[in-house]
Amino acid sequence: MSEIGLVLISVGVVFDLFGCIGLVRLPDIYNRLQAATKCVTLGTCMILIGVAFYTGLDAIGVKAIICAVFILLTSPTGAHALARGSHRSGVPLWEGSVGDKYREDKEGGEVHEEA
Amino acid sequence: MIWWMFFSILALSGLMCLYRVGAGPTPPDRTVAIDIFGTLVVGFCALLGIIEGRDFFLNIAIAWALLSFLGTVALAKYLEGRGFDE
Amino acid sequence: MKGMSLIVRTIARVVTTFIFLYSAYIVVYGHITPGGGFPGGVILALGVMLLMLAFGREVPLRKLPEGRASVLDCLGALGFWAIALLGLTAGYFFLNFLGKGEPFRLVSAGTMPLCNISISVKVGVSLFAVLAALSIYRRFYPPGGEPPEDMSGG
Amino acid sequence: MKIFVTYLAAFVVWLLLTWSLDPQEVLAGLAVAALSTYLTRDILVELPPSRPFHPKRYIWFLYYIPVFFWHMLRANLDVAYRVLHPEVPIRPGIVKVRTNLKREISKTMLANSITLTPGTLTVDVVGDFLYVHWINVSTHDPEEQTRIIVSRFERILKEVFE
Repeated sequence: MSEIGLVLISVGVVFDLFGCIGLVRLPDIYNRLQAATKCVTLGTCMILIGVAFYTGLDAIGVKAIICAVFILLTSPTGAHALARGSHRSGVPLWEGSVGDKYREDKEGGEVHEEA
Repeated sequence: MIWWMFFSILALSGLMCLYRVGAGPTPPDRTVAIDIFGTLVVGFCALLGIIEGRDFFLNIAIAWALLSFLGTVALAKYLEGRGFDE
Repeated sequence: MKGMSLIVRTIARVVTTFIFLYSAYIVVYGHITPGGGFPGGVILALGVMLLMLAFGREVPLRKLPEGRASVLDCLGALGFWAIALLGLTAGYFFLNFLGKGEPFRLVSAGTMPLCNISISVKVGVSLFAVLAALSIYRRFYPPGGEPPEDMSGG
Repeated sequence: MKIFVTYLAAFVVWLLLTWSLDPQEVLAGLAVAALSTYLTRDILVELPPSRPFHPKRYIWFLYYIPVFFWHMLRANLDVAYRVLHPEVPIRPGIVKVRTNLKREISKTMLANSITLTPGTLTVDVVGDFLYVHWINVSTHDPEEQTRIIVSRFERILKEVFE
Protein backbone atom coordinates (compact mmCIF):
# COMPACT_ATOMS: atom_id res chain seq x y z
CA MET A 1 0.00 0.00 0.00
CA SER A 2 2.69 2.46 0.97
CA GLU A 3 4.38 2.14 -2.45
CA ILE A 4 1.16 3.24 -4.18
CA GLY A 5 1.02 6.14 -1.73
CA LEU A 6 4.57 7.21 -2.50
CA VAL A 7 3.94 7.07 -6.26
CA LEU A 8 0.79 9.19 -5.89
CA ILE A 9 2.60 11.72 -3.70
CA SER A 10 5.46 11.99 -6.22
CA VAL A 11 3.07 12.57 -9.12
CA GLY A 12 1.16 15.14 -7.10
CA VAL A 13 4.29 17.06 -6.17
CA VAL A 14 5.40 17.13 -9.82
CA PHE A 15 1.99 18.47 -10.89
CA ASP A 16 2.27 21.17 -8.23
CA LEU A 17 5.59 22.17 -9.75
CA PHE A 18 4.07 22.32 -13.27
CA GLY A 19 1.26 24.51 -11.99
CA CYS A 20 3.69 26.96 -10.45
CA ILE A 21 5.81 27.03 -13.63
CA GLY A 22 2.61 27.93 -15.45
CA LEU A 23 1.97 30.67 -12.91
CA VAL A 24 5.33 32.18 -13.80
CA ARG A 25 5.44 31.62 -17.57
CA LEU A 26 1.94 32.27 -18.94
CA PRO A 27 1.11 35.78 -20.15
CA ASP A 28 -2.09 37.02 -18.50
CA ILE A 29 -4.20 36.51 -15.38
CA TYR A 30 -6.79 34.18 -16.94
CA ASN A 31 -4.23 31.77 -18.37
CA ARG A 32 -2.30 31.76 -15.13
CA LEU A 33 -5.50 31.05 -13.26
CA GLN A 34 -6.28 28.11 -15.55
CA ALA A 35 -2.89 26.46 -15.29
CA ALA A 36 -2.41 27.08 -11.60
CA THR A 37 -5.89 26.04 -10.51
CA LYS A 38 -5.98 22.82 -12.50
CA CYS A 39 -2.50 21.62 -11.68
CA VAL A 40 -2.34 22.61 -8.05
CA THR A 41 -5.81 21.27 -7.29
CA LEU A 42 -5.11 17.86 -8.76
CA GLY A 43 -1.57 17.86 -7.36
CA THR A 44 -2.64 18.59 -3.82
CA CYS A 45 -5.53 16.13 -4.04
CA MET A 46 -3.10 13.45 -5.20
CA ILE A 47 -0.78 14.26 -2.31
CA LEU A 48 -3.68 13.94 0.12
CA ILE A 49 -4.95 10.68 -1.40
CA GLY A 50 -1.39 9.40 -1.41
CA VAL A 51 -1.17 10.20 2.29
CA ALA A 52 -4.38 8.23 2.79
CA PHE A 53 -2.91 5.25 0.91
CA TYR A 54 0.37 5.50 2.78
CA THR A 55 -1.09 5.41 6.27
CA GLY A 56 -4.15 3.28 5.53
CA LEU A 57 -7.56 4.00 6.98
CA ASP A 58 -6.76 5.64 10.28
CA ALA A 59 -7.28 9.16 11.64
CA ILE A 60 -4.72 10.72 9.30
CA GLY A 61 -5.98 9.02 6.14
CA VAL A 62 -9.64 9.82 6.72
CA LYS A 63 -8.90 13.47 7.46
CA ALA A 64 -6.77 13.64 4.32
CA ILE A 65 -9.71 12.38 2.25
CA ILE A 66 -12.06 14.94 3.85
CA CYS A 67 -9.53 17.66 3.06
CA ALA A 68 -9.26 16.45 -0.56
CA VAL A 69 -13.03 16.62 -1.04
CA PHE A 70 -13.10 20.10 0.47
CA ILE A 71 -10.36 21.31 -1.89
CA LEU A 72 -12.11 19.76 -4.90
CA LEU A 73 -15.27 21.70 -4.01
CA THR A 74 -13.76 25.06 -3.13
CA SER A 75 -10.73 25.55 -5.34
CA PRO A 76 -12.60 25.89 -8.67
CA THR A 77 -15.09 28.16 -6.94
CA GLY A 78 -12.33 30.48 -5.82
CA ALA A 79 -10.89 30.47 -9.34
CA HIS A 80 -14.28 31.36 -10.81
CA ALA A 81 -14.83 34.18 -8.32
CA LEU A 82 -11.39 35.56 -9.03
CA ALA A 83 -11.81 35.40 -12.82
CA ARG A 84 -15.16 37.16 -12.61
CA GLY A 85 -13.82 39.78 -10.23
CA SER A 86 -10.79 40.56 -12.34
CA HIS A 87 -12.87 40.76 -15.53
CA ARG A 88 -15.27 43.16 -13.85
CA SER A 89 -12.44 45.25 -12.46
CA GLY A 90 -11.26 45.73 -16.05
CA VAL A 91 -8.16 43.59 -16.39
CA PRO A 92 -7.80 43.02 -20.17
CA LEU A 93 -7.11 39.72 -21.88
CA TRP A 94 -3.70 39.05 -23.37
CA GLU A 95 -3.24 40.81 -26.73
CA GLY A 96 -2.93 37.50 -28.59
CA SER A 97 -6.46 36.47 -27.55
CA VAL A 98 -9.05 35.63 -30.17
CA GLY A 99 -12.17 37.42 -28.98
CA ASP A 100 -13.93 38.23 -25.74
CA LYS A 101 -17.61 37.33 -25.87
CA TYR A 102 -18.14 38.32 -22.26
CA ARG A 103 -17.05 41.93 -22.76
CA GLU A 104 -19.12 42.20 -25.94
CA ASP A 105 -22.21 41.02 -24.10
CA LYS A 106 -21.52 43.31 -21.18
CA GLU A 107 -21.25 46.31 -23.47
CA GLY A 108 -24.30 45.16 -25.44
CA GLY A 109 -26.28 45.06 -22.18
CA GLU A 110 -27.03 41.35 -22.15
CA VAL A 111 -25.16 40.77 -18.90
CA HIS A 112 -26.46 42.85 -16.03
CA GLU A 113 -25.18 43.39 -12.54
CA GLU A 114 -25.89 39.90 -11.16
CA ALA A 115 -28.95 37.87 -12.01
CA MET B 1 15.66 11.08 1.70
CA ILE B 2 12.63 11.00 -0.58
CA TRP B 3 10.79 13.25 1.87
CA TRP B 4 13.49 15.86 1.51
CA MET B 5 12.98 15.72 -2.25
CA PHE B 6 9.22 16.28 -1.89
CA PHE B 7 9.75 19.16 0.48
CA SER B 8 12.31 20.84 -1.73
CA ILE B 9 10.07 20.60 -4.81
CA LEU B 10 7.20 22.07 -2.84
CA ALA B 11 9.45 24.83 -1.54
CA LEU B 12 10.56 25.59 -5.09
CA SER B 13 6.91 25.87 -6.16
CA GLY B 14 6.28 28.18 -3.22
CA LEU B 15 9.19 30.37 -4.28
CA MET B 16 7.68 30.64 -7.76
CA CYS B 17 4.40 31.76 -6.17
CA LEU B 18 6.27 34.35 -4.15
CA TYR B 19 7.92 35.59 -7.35
CA ARG B 20 4.46 36.11 -8.83
CA VAL B 21 3.34 37.89 -5.67
CA GLY B 22 6.25 40.28 -6.02
CA ALA B 23 6.25 40.75 -9.78
CA GLY B 24 2.56 40.44 -10.69
CA PRO B 25 1.61 43.52 -12.68
CA THR B 26 -2.01 43.62 -11.49
CA PRO B 27 -3.69 42.91 -8.12
CA PRO B 28 -5.49 39.74 -9.38
CA ASP B 29 -2.11 38.18 -10.21
CA ARG B 30 -0.99 38.59 -6.64
CA THR B 31 -4.27 37.18 -5.38
CA VAL B 32 -3.95 34.06 -7.55
CA ALA B 33 -0.45 33.50 -6.31
CA ILE B 34 -1.55 33.75 -2.69
CA ASP B 35 -4.42 31.33 -3.29
CA ILE B 36 -2.09 28.81 -4.92
CA PHE B 37 0.41 29.24 -2.10
CA GLY B 38 -2.32 28.37 0.41
CA THR B 39 -3.12 25.17 -1.47
CA LEU B 40 0.58 24.24 -1.52
CA VAL B 41 0.73 24.68 2.24
CA VAL B 42 -2.12 22.17 2.57
CA GLY B 43 0.01 19.57 0.79
CA PHE B 44 2.97 20.49 2.96
CA CYS B 45 0.94 19.96 6.14
CA ALA B 46 -0.26 16.56 4.91
CA LEU B 47 3.33 15.40 4.32
CA LEU B 48 4.32 16.68 7.76
CA GLY B 49 1.45 14.65 9.18
CA ILE B 50 2.95 11.46 7.73
CA ILE B 51 6.46 12.20 8.95
CA GLU B 52 5.47 13.13 12.47
CA GLY B 53 2.73 10.51 12.64
CA ARG B 54 0.28 12.93 14.26
CA ASP B 55 -3.18 13.64 12.93
CA PHE B 56 -3.43 17.24 14.07
CA PHE B 57 -1.38 18.40 11.08
CA LEU B 58 -4.38 17.43 8.97
CA ASN B 59 -6.56 19.62 11.20
CA ILE B 60 -4.24 22.48 10.33
CA ALA B 61 -4.48 21.55 6.66
CA ILE B 62 -8.30 21.65 6.65
CA ALA B 63 -8.32 24.98 8.48
CA TRP B 64 -5.76 26.39 6.05
CA ALA B 65 -7.77 25.27 3.01
CA LEU B 66 -10.84 26.98 4.48
CA LEU B 67 -8.96 30.18 5.21
CA SER B 68 -7.39 30.26 1.75
CA PHE B 69 -10.79 29.82 0.08
CA LEU B 70 -12.37 32.59 2.14
CA GLY B 71 -9.50 34.96 1.49
CA THR B 72 -9.79 34.36 -2.25
CA VAL B 73 -13.54 34.94 -2.27
CA ALA B 74 -13.24 38.10 -0.19
CA LEU B 75 -10.50 39.54 -2.41
CA ALA B 76 -12.49 38.64 -5.53
CA LYS B 77 -15.45 40.53 -4.16
CA TYR B 78 -13.23 43.49 -3.40
CA LEU B 79 -11.89 43.36 -6.98
CA GLU B 80 -15.45 43.53 -8.30
CA GLY B 81 -15.60 46.89 -6.59
CA ARG B 82 -18.29 46.02 -4.10
CA GLY B 83 -18.49 46.32 -0.35
CA PHE B 84 -18.26 43.58 2.23
CA ASP B 85 -21.99 42.87 2.46
CA GLU B 86 -23.56 43.93 -0.82
CA MET C 1 -29.46 41.49 -5.98
CA LYS C 2 -27.08 41.27 -3.10
CA GLY C 3 -24.35 38.72 -2.78
CA MET C 4 -22.04 37.00 -5.22
CA SER C 5 -22.57 34.84 -8.28
CA LEU C 6 -24.59 31.65 -8.39
CA ILE C 7 -21.64 29.32 -8.06
CA VAL C 8 -20.29 30.94 -4.89
CA ARG C 9 -23.77 30.99 -3.37
CA THR C 10 -24.40 27.31 -4.03
CA ILE C 11 -21.02 26.25 -2.71
CA ALA C 12 -21.67 28.37 0.39
CA ARG C 13 -24.97 26.53 0.88
CA VAL C 14 -23.20 23.19 0.68
CA VAL C 15 -20.14 24.00 2.78
CA THR C 16 -21.35 26.19 5.65
CA THR C 17 -22.90 23.37 7.70
CA PHE C 18 -19.62 21.52 7.65
CA ILE C 19 -17.63 24.62 8.60
CA PHE C 20 -19.78 24.96 11.71
CA LEU C 21 -19.34 21.26 12.42
CA TYR C 22 -15.57 21.58 12.05
CA SER C 23 -15.43 24.53 14.42
CA ALA C 24 -17.36 22.50 16.98
CA TYR C 25 -14.87 19.66 16.47
CA ILE C 26 -11.94 21.99 17.13
CA VAL C 27 -13.62 23.28 20.30
CA VAL C 28 -14.79 19.97 21.74
CA TYR C 29 -11.40 18.33 21.20
CA GLY C 30 -9.55 21.37 22.49
CA HIS C 31 -8.21 19.65 25.58
CA ILE C 32 -6.89 16.59 23.70
CA THR C 33 -5.41 17.98 20.48
CA PRO C 34 -4.09 21.43 19.56
CA GLY C 35 -6.88 23.86 19.03
CA GLY C 36 -9.31 24.95 21.66
CA GLY C 37 -11.68 27.78 22.31
CA PHE C 38 -10.07 30.59 20.41
CA PRO C 39 -9.40 28.82 17.06
CA GLY C 40 -12.81 27.20 17.18
CA GLY C 41 -14.47 30.56 17.71
CA VAL C 42 -12.51 32.07 14.84
CA ILE C 43 -13.58 29.25 12.49
CA LEU C 44 -17.20 29.80 13.59
CA ALA C 45 -16.82 33.46 12.64
CA LEU C 46 -15.30 32.41 9.30
CA GLY C 47 -18.44 30.43 8.51
CA VAL C 48 -20.53 33.50 9.29
CA MET C 49 -18.21 35.55 7.10
CA LEU C 50 -18.72 33.16 4.18
CA LEU C 51 -22.48 33.61 4.57
CA MET C 52 -22.08 37.38 4.65
CA LEU C 53 -19.90 37.42 1.55
CA ALA C 54 -22.14 35.10 -0.41
CA PHE C 55 -25.61 36.32 0.55
CA GLY C 56 -25.25 39.80 2.01
CA ARG C 57 -25.51 40.68 5.66
CA GLU C 58 -29.23 39.98 6.11
CA VAL C 59 -28.94 36.20 6.21
CA PRO C 60 -26.65 35.92 9.26
CA LEU C 61 -28.29 38.88 10.96
CA ARG C 62 -31.67 37.18 10.58
CA LYS C 63 -30.32 34.19 12.46
CA LEU C 64 -28.77 36.26 15.23
CA PRO C 65 -29.91 39.89 15.57
CA GLU C 66 -27.53 42.42 17.07
CA GLY C 67 -29.23 42.60 20.47
CA ARG C 68 -29.22 38.87 20.97
CA ALA C 69 -25.61 38.71 19.78
CA SER C 70 -24.48 41.04 22.55
CA VAL C 71 -26.43 39.02 25.12
CA LEU C 72 -24.79 35.82 23.92
CA ASP C 73 -21.40 37.53 23.95
CA CYS C 74 -21.85 38.48 27.59
CA LEU C 75 -23.08 35.00 28.42
CA GLY C 76 -19.88 33.51 27.04
CA ALA C 77 -17.71 35.77 29.17
CA LEU C 78 -19.95 35.18 32.17
CA GLY C 79 -19.72 31.41 31.75
CA PHE C 80 -15.94 31.52 31.81
CA TRP C 81 -15.98 33.76 34.87
CA ALA C 82 -18.51 31.51 36.61
CA ILE C 83 -16.40 28.41 36.02
CA ALA C 84 -13.40 30.23 37.47
CA LEU C 85 -15.44 31.38 40.45
CA LEU C 86 -16.89 27.95 41.13
CA GLY C 87 -13.34 26.86 41.79
CA LEU C 88 -13.52 29.01 44.91
CA THR C 89 -16.16 26.70 46.40
CA ALA C 90 -13.62 23.89 46.47
CA GLY C 91 -10.49 25.86 47.22
CA TYR C 92 -9.12 28.65 45.08
CA PHE C 93 -9.78 30.64 41.93
CA PHE C 94 -9.65 28.53 38.69
CA LEU C 95 -9.44 25.30 40.67
CA ASN C 96 -10.23 22.33 38.47
CA PHE C 97 -12.95 20.99 40.73
CA LEU C 98 -14.43 18.30 38.47
CA GLY C 99 -13.01 14.82 38.19
CA LYS C 100 -10.08 14.54 35.81
CA GLY C 101 -11.38 11.44 34.08
CA GLU C 102 -9.36 9.15 31.90
CA PRO C 103 -6.73 10.85 29.68
CA PHE C 104 -7.42 11.15 25.92
CA ARG C 105 -11.13 10.59 26.20
CA LEU C 106 -13.72 13.19 25.41
CA VAL C 107 -15.00 13.71 28.94
CA SER C 108 -11.78 14.31 30.81
CA ALA C 109 -9.66 17.17 32.14
CA GLY C 110 -12.36 18.51 34.44
CA THR C 111 -13.42 22.05 33.67
CA MET C 112 -11.21 22.56 30.62
CA PRO C 113 -13.85 21.61 27.98
CA LEU C 114 -16.41 23.89 29.62
CA CYS C 115 -13.91 26.76 29.61
CA ASN C 116 -13.19 26.04 25.94
CA ILE C 117 -16.87 26.11 25.03
CA SER C 118 -17.50 29.41 26.78
CA ILE C 119 -14.38 30.97 25.24
CA SER C 120 -15.48 29.84 21.80
CA VAL C 121 -18.93 31.38 22.27
CA LYS C 122 -17.34 34.62 23.42
CA VAL C 123 -14.82 34.78 20.56
CA GLY C 124 -17.18 33.64 17.83
CA VAL C 125 -19.97 36.02 18.74
CA SER C 126 -17.55 38.92 19.28
CA LEU C 127 -16.07 38.43 15.82
CA PHE C 128 -19.58 38.12 14.42
CA ALA C 129 -20.39 41.47 16.01
CA VAL C 130 -17.23 42.97 14.55
CA LEU C 131 -18.16 41.75 11.06
CA ALA C 132 -21.72 43.03 11.42
CA ALA C 133 -20.46 46.41 12.62
CA LEU C 134 -17.98 46.64 9.75
CA SER C 135 -20.74 45.97 7.25
CA ILE C 136 -23.38 48.22 8.84
CA TYR C 137 -21.33 51.29 9.70
CA ARG C 138 -19.35 51.40 6.50
CA ARG C 139 -20.06 55.09 5.99
CA PHE C 140 -19.79 57.48 8.84
CA TYR C 141 -21.80 60.68 8.87
CA PRO C 142 -22.01 63.01 11.85
CA PRO C 143 -25.50 62.98 13.37
CA GLY C 144 -27.96 65.11 11.44
CA GLY C 145 -25.51 66.45 8.89
CA GLU C 146 -24.01 66.06 5.46
CA PRO C 147 -20.69 64.26 5.11
CA PRO C 148 -17.85 66.71 5.76
CA GLU C 149 -15.55 67.85 2.99
CA ASP C 150 -12.52 65.79 3.90
CA MET C 151 -14.45 62.51 4.31
CA SER C 152 -15.89 61.60 0.95
CA GLY C 153 -18.12 58.74 2.03
CA GLY C 154 -16.90 55.17 1.99
CA MET D 1 -36.47 16.09 4.55
CA LYS D 2 -33.44 18.03 3.35
CA ILE D 3 -32.75 18.98 6.96
CA PHE D 4 -32.67 15.31 7.91
CA VAL D 5 -30.33 14.46 5.03
CA THR D 6 -27.98 17.28 6.02
CA TYR D 7 -28.08 16.13 9.64
CA LEU D 8 -27.14 12.62 8.59
CA ALA D 9 -24.31 13.90 6.40
CA ALA D 10 -22.98 16.09 9.20
CA PHE D 11 -23.09 13.17 11.63
CA VAL D 12 -21.21 10.92 9.21
CA VAL D 13 -18.56 13.61 8.71
CA TRP D 14 -18.23 13.90 12.49
CA LEU D 15 -17.71 10.14 12.82
CA LEU D 16 -15.05 10.29 10.11
CA LEU D 17 -13.31 13.25 11.74
CA THR D 18 -13.11 11.65 15.15
CA TRP D 19 -12.63 8.09 13.78
CA SER D 20 -13.78 6.24 16.87
CA LEU D 21 -17.02 4.71 18.10
CA ASP D 22 -16.66 5.65 21.74
CA PRO D 23 -20.20 6.33 23.07
CA GLN D 24 -19.14 9.71 24.49
CA GLU D 25 -18.00 10.88 21.09
CA VAL D 26 -21.04 9.52 19.28
CA LEU D 27 -23.33 11.38 21.70
CA ALA D 28 -21.33 14.59 21.27
CA GLY D 29 -21.58 14.09 17.51
CA LEU D 30 -25.36 13.78 17.62
CA ALA D 31 -25.57 17.06 19.54
CA VAL D 32 -23.03 18.94 17.43
CA ALA D 33 -24.53 17.83 14.12
CA ALA D 34 -27.95 18.94 15.33
CA LEU D 35 -26.56 22.33 16.33
CA SER D 36 -24.79 22.98 13.04
CA THR D 37 -27.77 21.84 10.99
CA TYR D 38 -30.03 24.10 13.06
CA LEU D 39 -27.77 27.08 12.41
CA THR D 40 -27.91 26.61 8.63
CA ARG D 41 -31.46 25.29 8.29
CA ASP D 42 -32.75 28.03 5.95
CA ILE D 43 -30.01 28.03 3.31
CA LEU D 44 -29.63 24.32 2.56
CA VAL D 45 -29.61 22.94 -0.98
CA GLU D 46 -32.97 21.57 -2.14
CA LEU D 47 -33.23 17.88 -2.96
CA PRO D 48 -34.00 16.89 -6.56
CA PRO D 49 -37.70 17.36 -7.30
CA SER D 50 -38.46 13.81 -8.39
CA ARG D 51 -37.51 10.69 -6.47
CA PRO D 52 -34.36 11.92 -4.70
CA PHE D 53 -33.31 8.50 -3.45
CA HIS D 54 -33.62 6.51 -6.63
CA PRO D 55 -30.57 4.20 -6.90
CA LYS D 56 -30.01 5.19 -10.53
CA ARG D 57 -28.72 8.55 -9.35
CA TYR D 58 -26.00 6.95 -7.27
CA ILE D 59 -24.95 4.60 -10.03
CA TRP D 60 -24.60 7.58 -12.37
CA PHE D 61 -22.65 9.42 -9.65
CA LEU D 62 -20.25 6.49 -9.29
CA TYR D 63 -19.81 6.63 -13.07
CA TYR D 64 -19.19 10.38 -12.87
CA ILE D 65 -16.19 10.07 -10.52
CA PRO D 66 -13.84 8.10 -12.82
CA VAL D 67 -14.87 10.15 -15.86
CA PHE D 68 -14.14 13.33 -13.94
CA PHE D 69 -10.75 12.14 -12.74
CA TRP D 70 -9.80 10.96 -16.21
CA HIS D 71 -10.57 14.37 -17.71
CA MET D 72 -8.76 16.06 -14.86
CA LEU D 73 -5.63 13.99 -15.47
CA ARG D 74 -5.82 14.84 -19.17
CA ALA D 75 -6.17 18.51 -18.25
CA ASN D 76 -3.02 18.38 -16.20
CA LEU D 77 -0.99 16.69 -18.91
CA ASP D 78 -2.33 19.32 -21.34
CA VAL D 79 -1.23 22.14 -19.04
CA ALA D 80 2.15 20.49 -18.56
CA TYR D 81 2.62 20.29 -22.35
CA ARG D 82 1.68 23.93 -22.87
CA VAL D 83 3.83 25.15 -19.99
CA LEU D 84 6.97 23.18 -20.80
CA HIS D 85 6.83 23.86 -24.55
CA PRO D 86 9.46 26.54 -25.32
CA GLU D 87 7.10 28.92 -27.10
CA VAL D 88 3.92 28.45 -24.99
CA PRO D 89 1.33 27.40 -27.63
CA ILE D 90 -1.90 29.15 -26.54
CA ARG D 91 -4.77 30.88 -28.35
CA PRO D 92 -6.97 32.11 -25.51
CA GLY D 93 -10.39 33.69 -25.70
CA ILE D 94 -13.72 33.85 -23.89
CA VAL D 95 -16.60 31.95 -25.52
CA LYS D 96 -20.28 31.64 -24.68
CA VAL D 97 -21.85 28.19 -24.40
CA ARG D 98 -25.36 27.06 -23.64
CA THR D 99 -26.48 24.51 -21.08
CA ASN D 100 -29.76 22.68 -20.59
CA LEU D 101 -29.38 22.19 -16.85
CA LYS D 102 -31.91 24.09 -14.76
CA ARG D 103 -31.16 23.61 -11.06
CA GLU D 104 -28.58 25.71 -9.23
CA ILE D 105 -26.61 22.78 -7.84
CA SER D 106 -26.28 21.08 -11.23
CA LYS D 107 -25.16 24.33 -12.90
CA THR D 108 -22.59 24.75 -10.13
CA MET D 109 -21.24 21.25 -10.49
CA LEU D 110 -21.10 21.69 -14.28
CA ALA D 111 -19.17 24.95 -13.90
CA ASN D 112 -16.72 23.43 -11.44
CA SER D 113 -16.22 20.39 -13.66
CA ILE D 114 -15.56 22.69 -16.62
CA THR D 115 -13.01 24.60 -14.58
CA LEU D 116 -11.06 21.46 -13.79
CA THR D 117 -11.08 19.90 -17.28
CA PRO D 118 -8.77 20.54 -20.23
CA GLY D 119 -8.19 24.14 -21.17
CA THR D 120 -11.35 25.74 -19.86
CA LEU D 121 -12.27 28.07 -16.96
CA THR D 122 -15.77 29.26 -16.14
CA VAL D 123 -15.87 33.04 -15.83
CA ASP D 124 -19.57 33.65 -15.25
CA VAL D 125 -22.99 32.01 -15.31
CA VAL D 126 -25.88 34.11 -16.65
CA GLY D 127 -29.18 32.33 -17.04
CA ASP D 128 -28.70 29.40 -19.39
CA PHE D 129 -25.35 30.60 -20.67
CA LEU D 130 -21.87 29.94 -19.38
CA TYR D 131 -19.00 32.24 -20.25
CA VAL D 132 -15.90 30.09 -20.53
CA HIS D 133 -12.30 31.16 -20.91
CA TRP D 134 -10.74 28.68 -23.32
CA ILE D 135 -6.98 28.42 -23.56
CA ASN D 136 -6.97 27.11 -27.14
CA VAL D 137 -9.98 28.31 -29.15
CA SER D 138 -10.14 25.79 -31.98
CA THR D 139 -13.48 26.76 -33.53
CA HIS D 140 -15.69 29.83 -33.74
CA ASP D 141 -18.98 28.01 -34.26
CA PRO D 142 -21.08 28.26 -31.06
CA GLU D 143 -22.72 24.85 -31.58
CA GLU D 144 -19.37 23.17 -31.97
CA GLN D 145 -18.02 24.98 -28.92
CA THR D 146 -21.00 23.87 -26.87
CA ARG D 147 -20.54 20.31 -28.04
CA ILE D 148 -16.85 20.25 -27.12
CA ILE D 149 -17.01 22.00 -23.76
CA VAL D 150 -20.36 21.20 -22.17
CA SER D 151 -21.46 17.80 -23.41
CA ARG D 152 -18.71 15.87 -21.59
CA PHE D 153 -20.54 16.21 -18.30
CA GLU D 154 -23.98 17.54 -19.06
CA ARG D 155 -25.67 14.21 -19.60
CA ILE D 156 -24.19 12.61 -16.47
CA LEU D 157 -24.99 15.60 -14.28
CA LYS D 158 -28.52 15.68 -15.66
CA GLU D 159 -29.03 12.12 -14.51
CA VAL D 160 -27.44 12.73 -11.13
CA PHE D 161 -28.97 16.02 -10.03
CA GLU D 162 -32.20 16.57 -11.99
